[in-house]
Amino acid sequence: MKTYNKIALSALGVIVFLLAWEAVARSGVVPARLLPSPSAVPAAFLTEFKSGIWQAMVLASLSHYLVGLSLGTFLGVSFGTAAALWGKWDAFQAWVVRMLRPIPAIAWIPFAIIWFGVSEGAASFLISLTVFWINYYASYAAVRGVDKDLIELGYAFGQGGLIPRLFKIILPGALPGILSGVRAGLGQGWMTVVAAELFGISGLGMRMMEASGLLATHIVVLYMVTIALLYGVSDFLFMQVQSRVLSWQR
Amino acid sequence: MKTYNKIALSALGVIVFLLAWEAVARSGVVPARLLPSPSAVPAAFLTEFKSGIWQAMVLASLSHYLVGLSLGTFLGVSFGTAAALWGKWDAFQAWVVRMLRPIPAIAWIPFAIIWFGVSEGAASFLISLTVFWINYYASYAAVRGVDKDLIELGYAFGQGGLIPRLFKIILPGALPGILSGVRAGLGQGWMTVVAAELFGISGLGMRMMEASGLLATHIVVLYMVTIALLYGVSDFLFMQVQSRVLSWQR
Amino acid sequence: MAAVTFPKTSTASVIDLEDVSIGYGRDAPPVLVDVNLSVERGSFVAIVGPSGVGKSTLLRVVAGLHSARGGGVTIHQDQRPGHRPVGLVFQDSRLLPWRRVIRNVEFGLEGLPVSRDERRSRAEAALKLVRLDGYARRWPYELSGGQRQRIGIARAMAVDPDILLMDEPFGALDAITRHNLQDELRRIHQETGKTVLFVTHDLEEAVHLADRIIVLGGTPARVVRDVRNSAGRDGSVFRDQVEQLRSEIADNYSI
Amino acid sequence: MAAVTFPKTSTASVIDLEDVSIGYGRDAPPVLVDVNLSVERGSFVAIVGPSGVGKSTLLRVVAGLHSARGGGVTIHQDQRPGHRPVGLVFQDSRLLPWRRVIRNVEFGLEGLPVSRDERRSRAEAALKLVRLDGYARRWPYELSGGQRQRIGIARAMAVDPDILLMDEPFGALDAITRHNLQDELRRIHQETGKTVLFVTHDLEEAVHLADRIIVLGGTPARVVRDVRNSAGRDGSVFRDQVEQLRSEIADNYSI
Amino acid sequence: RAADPVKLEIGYIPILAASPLFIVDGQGWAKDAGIELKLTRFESGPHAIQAMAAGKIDLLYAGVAPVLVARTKGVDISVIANSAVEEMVVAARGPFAKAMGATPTAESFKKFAADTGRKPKIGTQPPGSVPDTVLKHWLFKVVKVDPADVELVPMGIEKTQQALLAGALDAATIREPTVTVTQQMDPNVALLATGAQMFPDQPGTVVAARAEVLKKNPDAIKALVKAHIRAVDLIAKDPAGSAKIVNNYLGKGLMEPATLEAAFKGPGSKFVADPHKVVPAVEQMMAYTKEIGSATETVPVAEAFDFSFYDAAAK
Ligand SMILES: Nc1ncnc2c1ncn2[C@@H]1O[C@H](COP(=O)(O)OP(=O)(O)OP(=O)(O)O)[C@@H](O)[C@H]1O
Ligand SMILES: Nc1ncnc2c1ncn2[C@@H]1O[C@H](COP(=O)(O)OP(=O)(O)OP(=O)(O)O)[C@@H](O)[C@H]1O
Ligand SMILES: [Mg+2]
Ligand SMILES: [Mg+2]
Repeated sequence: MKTYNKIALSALGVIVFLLAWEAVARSGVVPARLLPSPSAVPAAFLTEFKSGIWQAMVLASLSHYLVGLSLGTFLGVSFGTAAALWGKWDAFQAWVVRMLRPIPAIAWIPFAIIWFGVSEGAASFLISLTVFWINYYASYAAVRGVDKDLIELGYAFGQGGLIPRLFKIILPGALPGILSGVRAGLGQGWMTVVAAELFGISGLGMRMMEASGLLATHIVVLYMVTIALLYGVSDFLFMQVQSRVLSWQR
Repeated sequence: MKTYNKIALSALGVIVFLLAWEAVARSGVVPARLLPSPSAVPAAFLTEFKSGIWQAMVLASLSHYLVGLSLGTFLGVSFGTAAALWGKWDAFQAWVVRMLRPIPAIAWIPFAIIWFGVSEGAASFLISLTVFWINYYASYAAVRGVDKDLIELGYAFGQGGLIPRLFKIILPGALPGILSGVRAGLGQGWMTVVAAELFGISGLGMRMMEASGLLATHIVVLYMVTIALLYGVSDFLFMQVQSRVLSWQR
Repeated sequence: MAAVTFPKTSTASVIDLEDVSIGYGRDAPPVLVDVNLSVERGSFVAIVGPSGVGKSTLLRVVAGLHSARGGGVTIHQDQRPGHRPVGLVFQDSRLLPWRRVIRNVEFGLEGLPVSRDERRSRAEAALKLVRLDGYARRWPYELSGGQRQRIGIARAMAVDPDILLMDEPFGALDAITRHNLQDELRRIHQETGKTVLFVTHDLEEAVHLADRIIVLGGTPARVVRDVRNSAGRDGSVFRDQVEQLRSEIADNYSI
Repeated sequence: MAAVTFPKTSTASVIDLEDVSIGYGRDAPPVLVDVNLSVERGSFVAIVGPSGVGKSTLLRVVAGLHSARGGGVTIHQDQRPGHRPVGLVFQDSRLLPWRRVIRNVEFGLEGLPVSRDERRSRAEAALKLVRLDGYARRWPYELSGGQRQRIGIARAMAVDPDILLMDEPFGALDAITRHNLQDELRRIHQETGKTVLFVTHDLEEAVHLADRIIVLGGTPARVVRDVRNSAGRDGSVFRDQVEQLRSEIADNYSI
Repeated sequence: RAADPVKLEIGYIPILAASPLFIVDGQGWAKDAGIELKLTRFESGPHAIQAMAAGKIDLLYAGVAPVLVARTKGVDISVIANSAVEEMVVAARGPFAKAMGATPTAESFKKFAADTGRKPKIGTQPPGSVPDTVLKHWLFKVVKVDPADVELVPMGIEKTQQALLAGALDAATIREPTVTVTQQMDPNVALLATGAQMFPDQPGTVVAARAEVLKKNPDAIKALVKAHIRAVDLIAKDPAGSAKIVNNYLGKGLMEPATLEAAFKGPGSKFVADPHKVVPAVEQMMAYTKEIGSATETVPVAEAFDFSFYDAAAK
């Protein structure tokens, strides 16, 4: 498909989506006080932007997000790869992981507070947690699925040592799977930003909860759209980079 | 590695973990009132079990979980596969997905309430949402990564039509990636159970919030352990099934 | 994937290529140009030429897996129930890793109006043909290179096609297995009147099996020679034919 | 992956297999038994035998990629800086799909004390050897079957190994390309004194190139014949040798 | 003052009852007293208490119930002043509000259940919290509703009002400023009971401090309590001015100061700084909590209060 066809289709999709939303909001199927129409967003944006709150919140959340995302992604890929590579370590940690995995962000909050205090660090910690798990499982499966023949090839050409095997065979071979995990984590991180700012750390999430508590739904929606745009752009860029990195994939 | 070696290592891992936890809890590094030692769990279990609350909560959450998980997995795999298969549909939905993806469970709660009321359905809806996204991205990447040569093989032998191509080439070829998404969703579902029961739907999550409000941390930990066991068993069984399904993978 | 026409009428020629040119990518130079080729029903045509000249590409176009850049590709072949019009043996064996050997052989039969039992027995017969009847329950990764290639042959044989396209099917086989399978192929060709398009590097094999030999050569490649062949299995006619082909290829050897 | 011993002393025999038996899986019957083989330094040994007999398996054991079930495998070869002791050409070409052709050829040179420039120039030389110098920037999927196989040969040549293990390296090549590469291989063997272990299905090729031919046969397979060969390229000695091998294999043909 | 300012971290829940804190900070009274305040916002009491138990928060504006619970769990904190009482009200909407009329009775509950074929759903916070306790008191002690005729749905604070407005609940316990906001949004929302009707002198938000901090900085705390008393007075004297200050902390850009002013003047807002006055009500509430089984033991209430700072400041 030509690039401009793609862009046109995407634009069409967004327009259809916005129109449907506007229609639902106007029809009254959903009470207007719970779902403002998208046309209310620009005005809300102006107010928040002028008061400087929008910029402050975006910057704050962005910093939690970026720190949490990088940390979670890095550790998730590392631990997932390690578990997939060493049977012994895998067996050792398998059930510990099973015990820690389902603990929700909310239950980690007390620990976040204990370890980091009510600080930016705590928010980043919570974000990194969810991102960690997604990357852990994606990397684990991807590394497990690397073609054994290629690993054998590595041994045949003196690249069987841990470091060359890992960086020349396993990681490139697992890359498509790992990147799919990173991408899923990209969104999961934003989903967690809100939960991570429930306890006194300022940012988009906190502002949204505050607005939601006062039923200022147009502000809530403004920040939802903000998150959507931030995520949308980063996901788009990620996909661009990915398609270059995986250009060998046909 | 022999199976009994694996089991022994896993048991060792769990024991080390529990001992470390007990040590931390006793040492006072973490205030005891925030982190009860694991040895407090059996007593808490007995109380909750005798009063019948434990069983009721487990059953309730299990039903939210199972419904949400199956729905989210099924839809996630379907939509992810569809987007990966049809370029036009992919382009059309790409940005809509980008807008919806980062919306956190908490922000969906009002919609859940509007659409389902304060009901079991609302909880299942929220669970299915997070599960949906993970499966969506995993399936998308997995389907994209299917060996083009095998698809060509399908065309050469009259299996190029949508249905045979999908079921005989694409899905089996993408299966390792899809299953890795399903597995990640398995845990994400439990992580969301708690958030999904924050608004008046009874289950483990609600009981945990109640207990946490009363600082009855031993009860909170009891339910954490309960979730961990429920998840651990289901993940273990899933891995057994997966290793049979993927036995062709070496 | 469907730039190939299948007209209903049945004529003497089964495959008709007219002024076909083929290439990969949008802007890359073409691989094959000016290909005019008309294959008679029931003939056995060998295609030879240097590595990378475009033999596999040509076969893929005939099989409808790749569309030609220009020109017309026509396959005159009706669909008989329970058979596929075209069966293809890939140069790489290309087995589905998630299917056991027997299910790989059954692959092409699925979707045909053939009962489950018949499907199984046809697959077993095909396995027997390639002398791998004991390997039905193996996974593809548990096979040797030559065994994998033979499964690919069995898969194409199982659909009992009217047109058999084979891309170096015996390349990874030892002399004896190869001779056995050559004999089987010749027998099947004579008994059933299948049309066979056969890519090979082994000129002896080409001369031994085919009644027509197409030589590809040049960059971009075209048909540089198209010989009727009736040299027997041995003897001086055979030797001469092989030697002539060898020099023919050498003259047009450019890749 | 390391059941192979590399003693420091340098003796006349480079590869020593003593009573080796080899199998896949724990309980499956062995593929090869009682293999006793000692390969002299600088010799050119061809291994022939029916498809599935265990030729690739034997090569993998010598390369240290698969451990023998029993017996002793010893490789007497010092590590020379800038070279790998062993270079292996796989039966399937086995290229890394995420590396362009040139980087695939460089693969074995990485980690050796060789400068970046030297690595590139050695890889380019190896590419030239297999006549694919114009294909350096291609992805593996953009190659024909024979081209892929030649990249595999170039990769093994680039590390300039003392022991060259080749598993049907010319199987997918046309007669001319094959002859060219056979000549190159012979030249390299004679000039550098490399030890070559060469699996082939082509008996003419074996007789033509090797100074010793090992015939594997039987189930489980063992060495059924071990012939010194000094038949020239043509003539009646050559023919006789080929014919004798052919009957030898036929007598022990069981798979 | 030569010494460095005393640093105090104060946690709060974003409700109207935390207004004195906002005024103290907003007017710069703490700074004047040589105290550097750091305000930290929490979505719910438990998280705030956890932070306090972990020593990350020095003082806290929160409901009295979590503070007392925390004490039973061995967290060494004391109530040093009161902030507001009678905060929770019961708001209803739709057919349920109509059916209840001006004075809800046990009969009207029964009738609603019979007429609609379902029990009215009332949203509140989890058992053991002040809202839950006072709601139950009102239902079962004051109105004497048959427990079989209502369904209590425990949920988070701000979920309650969303669910109410979405029509998923018939009534809910809410507090200012959301009472005013909700009524502005949906005129059909009616108050079924005021805080006083639910539970006389219904205890609400208090100021609690860690014992360690009290010991370390008695003077600063005393000054802070003094400022707190001054703020409570200011709210009573000048609700409009107070609303402007508070708006900077509470709902800035999300609602108008006028809304806050209305909230200050509404029935759900009663600020009382004197901790002595709430002790009896707290004791009664604790007794009732035990009666309905939300708590297993009664907490010695008076011990949880440290009046010395208030007494010194109020002099
Ligand atoms: N991974 C495996 N698991 C089980 N059996 C295997 C495996 N790989 C190979 N085999 C079996 O071992 C035997 C020897 O295989 P090998 O690949 O060495 O044969 P080969 O002599 O190289 O044959 P060819 O000429 O066809 O390549 C074959 O019968 C094959 O089926
Ligand atoms: N996907 C591709 N993209 C670009 N070029 C390709 C692609 N596939 C093949 N080619 C090129 O097209 C030419 C013809 O390839 P083809 O596979 O048809 O050769 P062949 O005659 O079958 O050779 P061989 O005997 O080595 O198998 C080669 O030069 C090859 O490099
Ligand atoms: Mg080819
Ligand atoms: Mg082999």
